[in-house]
Amino acid sequence: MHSTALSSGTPRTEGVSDASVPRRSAVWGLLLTALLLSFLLSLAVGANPLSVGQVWKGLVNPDASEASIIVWTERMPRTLLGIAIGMALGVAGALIQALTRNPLADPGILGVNAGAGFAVTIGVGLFGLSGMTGYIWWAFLGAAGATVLVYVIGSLGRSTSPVTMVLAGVALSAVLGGLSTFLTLIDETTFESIRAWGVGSIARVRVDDVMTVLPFLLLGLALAVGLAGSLNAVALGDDLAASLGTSVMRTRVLGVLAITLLAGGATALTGGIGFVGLMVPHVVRWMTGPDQRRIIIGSALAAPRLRRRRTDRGAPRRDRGRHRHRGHRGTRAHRARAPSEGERTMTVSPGIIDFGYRVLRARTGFSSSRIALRTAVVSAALFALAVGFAFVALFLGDYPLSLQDVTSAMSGRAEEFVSMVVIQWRLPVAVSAVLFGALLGIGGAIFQSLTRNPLGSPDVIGFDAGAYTAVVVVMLAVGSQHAWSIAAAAIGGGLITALVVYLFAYRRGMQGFRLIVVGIAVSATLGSVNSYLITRADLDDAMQVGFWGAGSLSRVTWSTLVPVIAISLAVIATTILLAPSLRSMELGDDMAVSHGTRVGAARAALLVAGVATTALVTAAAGPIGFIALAAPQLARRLTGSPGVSVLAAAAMGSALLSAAHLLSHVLAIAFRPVPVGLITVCIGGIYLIVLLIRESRSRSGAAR
Amino acid sequence: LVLTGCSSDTPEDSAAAADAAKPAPGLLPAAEGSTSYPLELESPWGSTTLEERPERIAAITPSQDDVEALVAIGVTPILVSEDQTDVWVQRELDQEIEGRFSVTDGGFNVEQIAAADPDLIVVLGADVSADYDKLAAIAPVLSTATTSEGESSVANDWATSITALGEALDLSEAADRALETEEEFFADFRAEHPEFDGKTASYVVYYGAESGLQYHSTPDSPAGLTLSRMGFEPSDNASELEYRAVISNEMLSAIDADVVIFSDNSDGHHADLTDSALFQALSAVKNDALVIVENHSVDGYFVIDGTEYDGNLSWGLARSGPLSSTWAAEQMAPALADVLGAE
Amino acid sequence: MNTSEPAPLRAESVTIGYDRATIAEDLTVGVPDGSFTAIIGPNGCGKSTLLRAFARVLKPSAGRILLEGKSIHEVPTKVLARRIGLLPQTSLAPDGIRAADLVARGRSPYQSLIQQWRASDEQAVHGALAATRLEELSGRLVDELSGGQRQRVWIAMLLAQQTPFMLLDEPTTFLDIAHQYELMELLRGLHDEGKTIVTVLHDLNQAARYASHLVVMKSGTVMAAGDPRDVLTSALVEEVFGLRSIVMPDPVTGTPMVVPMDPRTPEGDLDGAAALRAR
Amino acid sequence: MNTSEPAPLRAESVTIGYDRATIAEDLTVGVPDGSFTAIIGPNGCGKSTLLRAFARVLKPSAGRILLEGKSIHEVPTKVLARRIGLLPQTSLAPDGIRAADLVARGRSPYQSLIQQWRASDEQAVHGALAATRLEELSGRLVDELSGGQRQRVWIAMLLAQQTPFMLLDEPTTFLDIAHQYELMELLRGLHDEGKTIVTVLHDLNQAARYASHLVVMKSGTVMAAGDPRDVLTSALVEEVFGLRSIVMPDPVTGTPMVVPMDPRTPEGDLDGAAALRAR
Ligand SMILES: Nc1ncnc2c1ncn2[C@@H]1O[C@H](COP(=O)(O)OP(=O)(O)OP(=O)(O)O)[C@@H](O)[C@H]1O
Ligand SMILES: Nc1ncnc2c1ncn2[C@@H]1O[C@H](COP(=O)(O)OP(=O)(O)OP(=O)(O)O)[C@@H](O)[C@H]1O
Ligand SMILES: [Fe+3]
Ligand SMILES: [Mg+2]
Ligand SMILES: [Mg+2]
Repeated sequence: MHSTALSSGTPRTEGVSDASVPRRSAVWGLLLTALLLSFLLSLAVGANPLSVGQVWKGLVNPDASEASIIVWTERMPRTLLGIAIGMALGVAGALIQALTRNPLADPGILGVNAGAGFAVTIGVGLFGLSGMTGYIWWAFLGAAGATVLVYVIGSLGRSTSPVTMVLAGVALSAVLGGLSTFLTLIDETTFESIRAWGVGSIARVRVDDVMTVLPFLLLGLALAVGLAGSLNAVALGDDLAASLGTSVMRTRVLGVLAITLLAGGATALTGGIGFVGLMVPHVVRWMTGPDQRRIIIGSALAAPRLRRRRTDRGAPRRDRGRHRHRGHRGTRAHRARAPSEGERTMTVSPGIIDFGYRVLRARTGFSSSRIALRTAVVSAALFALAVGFAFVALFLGDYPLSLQDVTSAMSGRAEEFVSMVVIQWRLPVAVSAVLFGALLGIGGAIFQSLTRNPLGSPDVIGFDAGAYTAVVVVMLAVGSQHAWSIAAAAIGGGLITALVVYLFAYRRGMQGFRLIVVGIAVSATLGSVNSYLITRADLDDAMQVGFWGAGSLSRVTWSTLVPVIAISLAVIATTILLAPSLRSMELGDDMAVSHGTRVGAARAALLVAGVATTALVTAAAGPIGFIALAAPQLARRLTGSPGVSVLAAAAMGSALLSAAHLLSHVLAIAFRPVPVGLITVCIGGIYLIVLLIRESRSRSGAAR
Repeated sequence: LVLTGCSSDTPEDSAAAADAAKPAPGLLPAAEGSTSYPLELESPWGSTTLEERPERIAAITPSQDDVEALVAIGVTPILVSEDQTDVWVQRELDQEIEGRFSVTDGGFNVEQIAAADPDLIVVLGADVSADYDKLAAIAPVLSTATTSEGESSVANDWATSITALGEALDLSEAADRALETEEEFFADFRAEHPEFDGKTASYVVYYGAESGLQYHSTPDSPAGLTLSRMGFEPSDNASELEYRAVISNEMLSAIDADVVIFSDNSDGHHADLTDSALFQALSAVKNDALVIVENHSVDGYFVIDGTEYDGNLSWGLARSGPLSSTWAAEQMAPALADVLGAE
Repeated sequence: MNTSEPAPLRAESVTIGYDRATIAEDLTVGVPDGSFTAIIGPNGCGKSTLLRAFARVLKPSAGRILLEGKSIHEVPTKVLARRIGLLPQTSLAPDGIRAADLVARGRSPYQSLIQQWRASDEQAVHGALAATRLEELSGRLVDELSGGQRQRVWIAMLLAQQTPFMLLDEPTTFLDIAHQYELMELLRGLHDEGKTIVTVLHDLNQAARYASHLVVMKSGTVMAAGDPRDVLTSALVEEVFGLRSIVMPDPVTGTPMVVPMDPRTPEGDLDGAAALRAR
Repeated sequence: MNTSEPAPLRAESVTIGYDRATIAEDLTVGVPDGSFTAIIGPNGCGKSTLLRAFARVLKPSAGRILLEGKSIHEVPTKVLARRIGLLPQTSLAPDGIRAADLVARGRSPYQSLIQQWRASDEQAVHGALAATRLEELSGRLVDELSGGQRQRVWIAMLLAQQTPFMLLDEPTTFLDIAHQYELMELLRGLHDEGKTIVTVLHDLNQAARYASHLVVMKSGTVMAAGDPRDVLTSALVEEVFGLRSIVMPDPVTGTPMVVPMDPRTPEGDLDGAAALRAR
């Protein structure tokens, strides 16, 4: 299939592509050479320091020598397997990005990874499944099941919308991932045997298993190549695609099928290597241009090499009784088709314009404002809810306290220990649930707005990875664990990362797209740095970091909270000041400039504020995933506001996190302790799915 | 649902623990009178004062290392982590442990600890820097962690731990006795098994195709210590390997020794590895000096050569405490003697 | 380029619209054999909607769209894509694509897995680039072209599709006057070669000059249809657009030429019914 | 709306361009006091680039843009935003925004943290909606408007900005003929109130009818500038656009009216130089 694409990709009219032809053939040469090189390198280099001569001898005359056994029974299968899996993931990534027209989409977004993980968890936990071969089938079926579900949710309206599909995938992934973790929490055996499966290493996959999956991978690859032309048409928009003779619907169904086969198969074998699918298509697109035929083949060629850097990341650590959970990311917006009230004109306070929704206009001699009634009411209600939840949570805990104990502690009349439990232990946690939720919501809103991409949340763009790295360095290398130094490290790390991303992404004005791509790359790099640092650190320090890396509110004390409150006041003030600039940048840079926004400065400042929100929370509580992604999108659907609203996102974030906090207490009392992050993911994810389904039902959009 | 050694009991109702707050008789042996209270308890994170001899002791190290130390000197803690309590501890315990607490991602659940109403909190081998202030507000905290050059170390050395416990609980003699008993046990053991003397041994654990084979008997490791007390020498490569290093197939020759103890944690899939050409090339295999321990940790037993034994040998070898190491040595002796004696 | 036999395209009492709103109900309108049809009408009257229905991008909720007597929804899409081509009012260009590559995408109805790029594809693209005078810009990034240059790339893409029926939605948008007339000449040339052209236009004079058949729409209904010379009157312009104007013969071609009245010079009020300027 | 004192805006020997290419070098062009200036020229000649430089979206690499004698890059952006407004050739609307909201965004140069929505803002938006006849569509989602309706929303937004200098890049795009003339009338009205209007147009007749000052550009240089009656000749049109035409007086207003020649009717060849139609 390589030759077809190579000879066909470029229209060779004289004058047509003169500029790009030589460059492209150079790129192909480069990719093929690199593939060959990595093949040879993979044979030559391994755990055993064999010399090139030994390897060569072992390769050409297979005998009973150690070198020969190693080359033929170990390195050869592993190399071929790596190439196959890398190709599968790279191609699946190219497909999903083309189908959804979203550069942030990776195969995992269709629920492939989470579905596979969930099925394996169920299989192991409930059906006593064991061993690789069993995993493969369960993982594969799980991946397929999740994908189908995502597709169904995405097509509930009159036509399939890629945006809804992406959001549904993200939400479903989050929920399934959360449920898997939850199951493994209940039953640690499952966790122990799945953990290794989930780290995404191919070092131990057996040839037999590959043979089981290979047919699926080949089928998926064939489908992908066959679809390339249709994907090119779909990239031009649904109207043109249809008139170019491409059935948009059919392309989507087949595309999703191909992704399931490819990513499902690869995930079943390895337990999910996310980064390849996300990054490879970008690298390849940058080299080959936007033709899907070239991107798909190019991704197949390029992926095996990039993948290798990610293997062997999860050296097992001694962490009995302590488990880290991967943050979940997700969420993607769609034009909110809020019920149109445009026809019924209703104005609450005197005003002459019909904004299509109820508007509150508040004017005093000194100030004036206009806010959509629904946004105001929803935000206020969410904040009230957040505070209410946090308050109720004060009454819950393992230390038995009566209602009266708590109230008298609050009014300062309780006995010393009781008042300490309430004021020193429980109160900072409750306050942090409200505050951190708001900060995460703000950060998410800023980045989604700046990148014009609902998936553009700080955790995707890599700023929390930067914060994490800095904290790890400070903890491990400097040995400091003071709240202020950790907060400072987190913010510093986040900012440096942001600066690096900004510098790389800046080219006469910044585009959301490039910011995202560079961000993903930086994030992936930092991820590797982090795991390297942790594996290199000695056990106790690593355990300490592991604790912190889990993301939990329960360790927040006043001494960690005070610096966060102080800095976050500054951050929130900055955000309020810059919110108008953010809104005007939604109209494009030209318009923003002519509206008096200093685009460069405002963007830099917003970047700093957005990074700071995430970094602060990361510093105080560890990475808490999903809220930054989900809150703005949930808020938008609830308020029907144009774009993402910072205020509503903050309120939504608060409500989500404090609801999760409360629920974790209730669960702990009724059942067993469950980390807050897990609950956030589950309620946020389920809620998002519900909203999406409701939205699809009422959506117009036959055309889109 | 199934459970293994690495897994947990369903947590017992902590409220029940609080109800039973009255001191149960015989939680610890009678005072010896060698310690005078109040006693200052130092730690890298602060210090607390023990006003009088404690009775209700919470042992909060998640891995339960401190439980073994307490039980070794005859003390029954009132609160331990929710992990399953091992056979070698269980068989020395003369009464039930009152309560369990959960360890979550957030760290210790201090409210559960407070609710158990302890009068001493023991934490040996865990870093509680973040929670120390809260713990100290509940009860005095005993830790053996040390500070050097601003870095705190919680490395767990059994003699230190047991001695410290003995002092705090006014049971110094009992502590010395426990350590002596262990010494005597191994002296007897070596005398009984001269065939182990000077032989090299490695201990590896296989976690299945997915996560591979790990080397567990570096000289300072728990298994390494236990093996050397049994009379063995470290294998040739032991000092170059890291504790729990993953041994890739290509490097299998690194585990070779006079005897290889191979613990199978892969649900019976060890043949995937042991049948491979590289594994078969090991001298231990060729010499028939391979001891395969099949872990059935779910049901709490293990199998060597078709014989079932109670307990979890992997965990026993992951400790080098006075109860665990003697127990592990006892369990392995027949099989090892079989292999080495037949030479 | 291949000449096509004459082929009638018509909507038969169709109801078309979007989820929330029906734009046109029971609309019957035909594109005569081998005609150069121009659709004119005020903003929002449903011109694009009708064009999209003809290109089977929108499916009518009632009625049928017939191509040579057969419902277009029964013809395989790829086959139809070689018969009917559409230039939408606005389109998306993939990031980082070059002009020639975008034009080449117009060939996709002719491509299959094995026949990916034939000499005929090459010729079609080359011809389309030449016809739109884009040879020199063919290697440029579409993102970096001026508005008018970009519009010509889209037109070239439609040309490369080589369909006997060409539907164009406001193709002269962003073009300078010379390119506008050049495009109209190009379309006329294609029409002379036997293609059927259907185009939405806002410039009534261009419509009158070039179209052989004029369809005048208002609020989802056809107000008038026929030869522009008969149809385009000052009264009609006033009725449909609410614009007072004089209609005189084009000094060059003799076709009707609409010159809007200037509200400041009431002496120009040649028409009787000086009605309100509605929407 | 407030009348502004006359204020000259001019580019003084500026060099403007993009990373890869310089579009105009050493260009000097002025917008006369209180004029209605129309910029015409072929596609890609640099009209939008010049307009963007005037709106300080692009910074010249050499030379200066002066507003009332002061370099615009020295004026605080927010202050400048109340003086100069821009309607770009293409713009982005946030997902799910409603027409009135989008128009209200034009008020952002007037808003501060405490003064977010004054009665004057409300009136400005209302006035802008009324002037563009959008009152009834004000509550609709922008995504669901027709091309012409959407264009009017953007124009309303610029109106709401109430700047004495208004720069418009092809504002009549997508508009039907009635709305085109209505917009031109609206601009004329604003001009009469004292605003300075600078607009890029492709319709030469509209430019001639409404502009008090015409700037004719070609390949980054100004070919001619002045009163349209003097400037717009058949020879100029041929030179700049490569389009043969006759230029006659507009029967309604008497301004020059360009009627392109029909290449098929060579007897229409009134001009001498029937040169090649270059680009
Ligand atoms: N996606 C959509 N959803 C709902 N209504 C729509 C949608 N697209 C267009 N409309 C409405 O349908 C009507 C007809 O739109 P259409 O685009 O066909 O108009 P048009 O005649 O092409 O106008 P223009 O000349 O402005 O392009 C308009 O009132 C418009 O607001
Ligand atoms: N972002 C960009 N990067 C590089 N070159 C550009 C960019 N935008 C425009 N150009 C080039 O600059 C030149 C002038 O473009 P400009 O948009 O000013 O033309 P214009 O006169 O407005 O044309 P039109 O009437 O087609 O809108 C064109 O050749 C165009 O290709
Ligand atoms: Fe565990
Ligand atoms: Mg239209
Ligand atoms: Mg332009």
